[in-house]
Amino acid sequence: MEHFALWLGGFLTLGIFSFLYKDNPWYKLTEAIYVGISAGYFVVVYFWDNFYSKFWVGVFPHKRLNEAGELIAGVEPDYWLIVGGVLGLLMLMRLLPKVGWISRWPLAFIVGATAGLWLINYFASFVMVQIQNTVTPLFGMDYSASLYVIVGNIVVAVGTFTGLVYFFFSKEHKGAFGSAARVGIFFLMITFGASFGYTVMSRMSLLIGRIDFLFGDWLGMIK
Amino acid sequence: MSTKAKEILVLALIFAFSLIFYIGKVLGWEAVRFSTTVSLIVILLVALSLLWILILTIRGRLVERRIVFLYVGIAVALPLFMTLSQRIAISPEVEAVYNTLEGLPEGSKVLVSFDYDPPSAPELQPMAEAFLYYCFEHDLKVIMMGLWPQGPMQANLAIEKVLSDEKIKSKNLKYGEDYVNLGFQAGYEFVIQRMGSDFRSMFPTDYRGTPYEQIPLVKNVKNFSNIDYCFNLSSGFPGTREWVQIAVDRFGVTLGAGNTAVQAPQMYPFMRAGQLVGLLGGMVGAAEFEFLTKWIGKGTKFMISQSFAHVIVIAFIIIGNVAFFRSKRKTGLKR
Amino acid sequence: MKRQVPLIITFLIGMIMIFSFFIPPLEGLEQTCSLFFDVIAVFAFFLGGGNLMRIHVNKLRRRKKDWGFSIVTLGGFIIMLAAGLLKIGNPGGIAASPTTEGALLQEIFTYVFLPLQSTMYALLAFFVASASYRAFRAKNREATILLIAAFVILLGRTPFGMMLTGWIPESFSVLQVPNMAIWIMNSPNLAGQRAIMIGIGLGVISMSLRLILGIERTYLGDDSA
Amino acid sequence: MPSHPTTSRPSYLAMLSLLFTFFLLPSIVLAQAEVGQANVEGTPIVPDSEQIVVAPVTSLIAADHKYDDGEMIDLSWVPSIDDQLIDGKVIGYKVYRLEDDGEPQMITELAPSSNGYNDQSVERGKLYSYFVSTLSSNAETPSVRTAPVEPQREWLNYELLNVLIIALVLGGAVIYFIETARRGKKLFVRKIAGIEAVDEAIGRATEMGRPILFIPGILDMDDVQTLAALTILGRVARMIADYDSKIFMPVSRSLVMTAGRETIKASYQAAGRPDAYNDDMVTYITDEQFGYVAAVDGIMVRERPATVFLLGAFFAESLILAETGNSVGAIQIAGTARPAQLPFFIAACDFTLIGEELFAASAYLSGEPKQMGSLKGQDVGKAIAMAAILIGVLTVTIGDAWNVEWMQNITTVLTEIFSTK
Repeated sequence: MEHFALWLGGFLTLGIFSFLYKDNPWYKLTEAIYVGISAGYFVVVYFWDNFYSKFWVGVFPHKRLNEAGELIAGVEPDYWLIVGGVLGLLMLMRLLPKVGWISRWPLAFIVGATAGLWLINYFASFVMVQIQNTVTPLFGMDYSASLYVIVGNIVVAVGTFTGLVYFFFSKEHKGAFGSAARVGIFFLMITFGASFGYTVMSRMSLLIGRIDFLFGDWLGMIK
Repeated sequence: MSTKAKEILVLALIFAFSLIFYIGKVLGWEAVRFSTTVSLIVILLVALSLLWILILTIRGRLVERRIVFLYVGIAVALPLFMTLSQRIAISPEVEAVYNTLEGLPEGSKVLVSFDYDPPSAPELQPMAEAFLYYCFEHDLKVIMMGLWPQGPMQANLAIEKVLSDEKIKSKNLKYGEDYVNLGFQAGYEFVIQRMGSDFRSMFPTDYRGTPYEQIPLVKNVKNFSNIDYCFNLSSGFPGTREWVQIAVDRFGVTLGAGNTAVQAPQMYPFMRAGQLVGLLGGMVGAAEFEFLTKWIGKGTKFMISQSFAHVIVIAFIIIGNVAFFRSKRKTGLKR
Repeated sequence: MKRQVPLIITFLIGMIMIFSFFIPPLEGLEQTCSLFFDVIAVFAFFLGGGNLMRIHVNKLRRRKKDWGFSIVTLGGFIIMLAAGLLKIGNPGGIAASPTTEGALLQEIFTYVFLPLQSTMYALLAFFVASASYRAFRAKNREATILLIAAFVILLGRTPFGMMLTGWIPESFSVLQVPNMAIWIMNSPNLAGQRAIMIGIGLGVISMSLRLILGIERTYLGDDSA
Repeated sequence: MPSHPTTSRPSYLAMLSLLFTFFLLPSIVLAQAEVGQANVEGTPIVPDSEQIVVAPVTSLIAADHKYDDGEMIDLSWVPSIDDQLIDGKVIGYKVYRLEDDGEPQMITELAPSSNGYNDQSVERGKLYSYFVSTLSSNAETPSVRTAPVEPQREWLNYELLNVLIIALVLGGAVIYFIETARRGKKLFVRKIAGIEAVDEAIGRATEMGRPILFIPGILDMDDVQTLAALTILGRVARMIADYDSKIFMPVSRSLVMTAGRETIKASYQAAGRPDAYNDDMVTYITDEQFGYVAAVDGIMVRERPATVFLLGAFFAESLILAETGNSVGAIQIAGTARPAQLPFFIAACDFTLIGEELFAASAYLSGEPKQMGSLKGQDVGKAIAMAAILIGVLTVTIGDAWNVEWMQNITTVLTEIFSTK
């Protein structure tokens, strides 16, 4: 069994890597396995976690029996969940062409809930908090900051401001406004360059792990 | 020979290669190692071929992506076979982790939290092994746990590896007395908070199902005040940040940490503030720590691989720019 | 009826969600909604899973190109379903968690799924290199800035950075590459991130309002647009 | 076996002494303690001199938690003066609660140096009073009891009033400009490169006779970025129907599949070509991140799309998808609101919608005045943010440096307006 597992792991790993050369039957096979298995796995996990544990058990709580076999008060059923169940059933109405339009109701519910929820969450944590964090004394509290920190503070304030100028929709990027927008783009480019450079290096360790599996665990060439 | 025939030949070669070495592994062959001379020659060859690519580029022939892929693969794979003596400069944050460990008397209790999963293992597993090796060698008692579901599994792998070492084997360490794995507990940072008052409430049993109070090593461990040193291996949330904010700030624990390279820079403020005694950052941190603990595991080897990969990426960025400037000169500066 | 009801539902639910943030007795609503969402998503799975099966069965029946691989996909899907729903080989029986160690589902997860997942993830190492090769070119002023920032961070995170600029005396240590990398991460990078985040927040507000007010209605199959 | 009485004698002695130290001595000590207890009635088991008595906590206050649904009571106190970091005698605190003047019940045990607790297990309509005991290693000192409190329900969270007001201002601005535009006033909106390119990208696919691939991210319908992707899909599908190109949309969530079909179908109907629509344009693949990527990569190299849209929420897979799309020579238009993935799109795609532009794209593509109006509303938000940053930074810097009071006051007001607690 252990031999089989190792060879299977080697076969699948090389199959995915073969895609780097070009699309080929080996990759197609591993891809087919991957898609089938992962889709099945998630159906199963969602079924037990969401449908069974959250919905079914929520509506029909487990009966708790004491040692004598009598029913003791347990968790109250949560009948609210049935609304969710009904919405889910409405979704399935798509399968019947005549009443298929009714599946838009649960969809409308989801869109409304998502839009409403995120509107306020993004507003609070993306707009309010970021503005508040930017408002800091440039020279530090009581002039305590070093030149290094002061330059940093000024850069943060100017960068945030000009970055916003860049995103402005109602004005053409011309004149002084255009120059400010161009400074904004520079800051955005530094941001993207920095994040990229930062991640390039850390991605290598993922590959090292796989190569180590191939030559170490599987073929035993590295100890 | 047609492309198809070539491809089939390569496939057959790969299969034969795998089969031979697999059989070799079963028969107990030695690991493949390049001697220092061979290693240097290989490096030289790779460097020369890169130079050749640069010349080709200057002449106007662009390399395609697959060549880049090939070089990345080579850069990562070859160093794993090489014997390269390298000077490892020990950074102060790694030395701090080691010094704190060194200051612990025999029999001290060390808590290690494994807060990562297999994808981060290349960076963090070597740290875990070196850490456990040091603890076992110096008779420190180790209590392991995990805030990530797959953490305790990684702990078991590390223990297995370290226990197979001759020196440690001869110590005849016993599970439950010298080390214990309390397993995973869901609840993110709240687990740490509850542990502040009572370990047992969070870990009623260890991962094998033995009740907490029946484990000799921990039955007298009530909370953090009975722990001499805490070490956290982390690749995200929950991780070092949460350990600092709760275990250190609220319960006064002495904490060291090992982090992935992505996360490590965010931890420096904690170290400057003294909330974290030391930090092993990424593959380099692992290699330095291995050097100090004299457990030469994979961190050192992996670090060479990583450095090689970095050189390759930088080399190709340079080649790419050479190609660009060359084409610009040819076509003039029309935009 | 067909068109108006969904718009009304979106409007009402959206408004309730917004104001629940400010009304303490409604603060549990967020959880309830996400619970509803989970339940709806499971029902939708019948559609998604059914669609997957239908497509591959069709490929098989019509002997379309590569139909052989459809057998594999279907087989994997059905095996996982059977293993997980009937909890085949689960040491804890039908009442145990489907992902108990030793169960067929979990065995396949460990020996087939995990290697595939980590290898697919590891492809990133190759693509990161090829993208750097192609994209980090000093094409114009913006690209040059991107390149410089990326290069400084790249060098700063490897031992080379120290090797190149380690000679710079302590009093000018700001100019050492690793320190420059930290400065870039903490100052200009932070500024850019903030501008992007504030923009995103405002964009979400505007788009959500368009959805809630029914101005944006393509998703509802509105054919008057 | 012969016995060795001479050698065994010392070991008897050793055993005896062991027995004495480990068994007899403690029992003697214990017996004496019991005598002590018998002599003086009411004293604890441990003699007085050994009991570590610690000072109680002071200033214990129990108060209803402000602005909640009446489900929490806040406790605060000043820790015992014996609660010191070094040589502290206090090992913790126990919180006791009396419900409607009933029996005290211990509700939690806290670590040393704690000075407060939020009791979340209370119900409306009941009265609660509390006391806190300070624990030493062998004694417990209770504090005085608090006055009874009843948890209250509040209907509006006044702490967040500023958030509500600014949200209303911004929302009002968006609605105002929508209305203005609806009444026919022309509003200027500048060109956005990535969005301008959409038309050309679709046209190119038509010319080449190759399909257009639309990837709506990997998150479900409960993420705004997916919603943004679907709103853009509506516009894009309409153009595709007009051009008579082919669209293919593999998705990783069943709900997105349903919504995607609904959207494309409607667009084809609006274009007057309902017959050209078919359900197979949208396919569910798998919920798993990298399984989905494996399949989409395969689709890209096999179908060779001329145009790829990558719009929505992306994680590590962003670069894998974008690089593969690039390798087959497709024009790629990407957009996401995840700052960490933006650089990869910038590097590997032809056009990238950065954050806010993703949410604005659909309005922009629609070309309808009222939709454009909403973009104007967003700009009001940006203007407020920019003004706040400018004024805030100036006043806080100058106010601090030269101690100008009115400037400090402005700073205080600004911080309060933008605080989220």
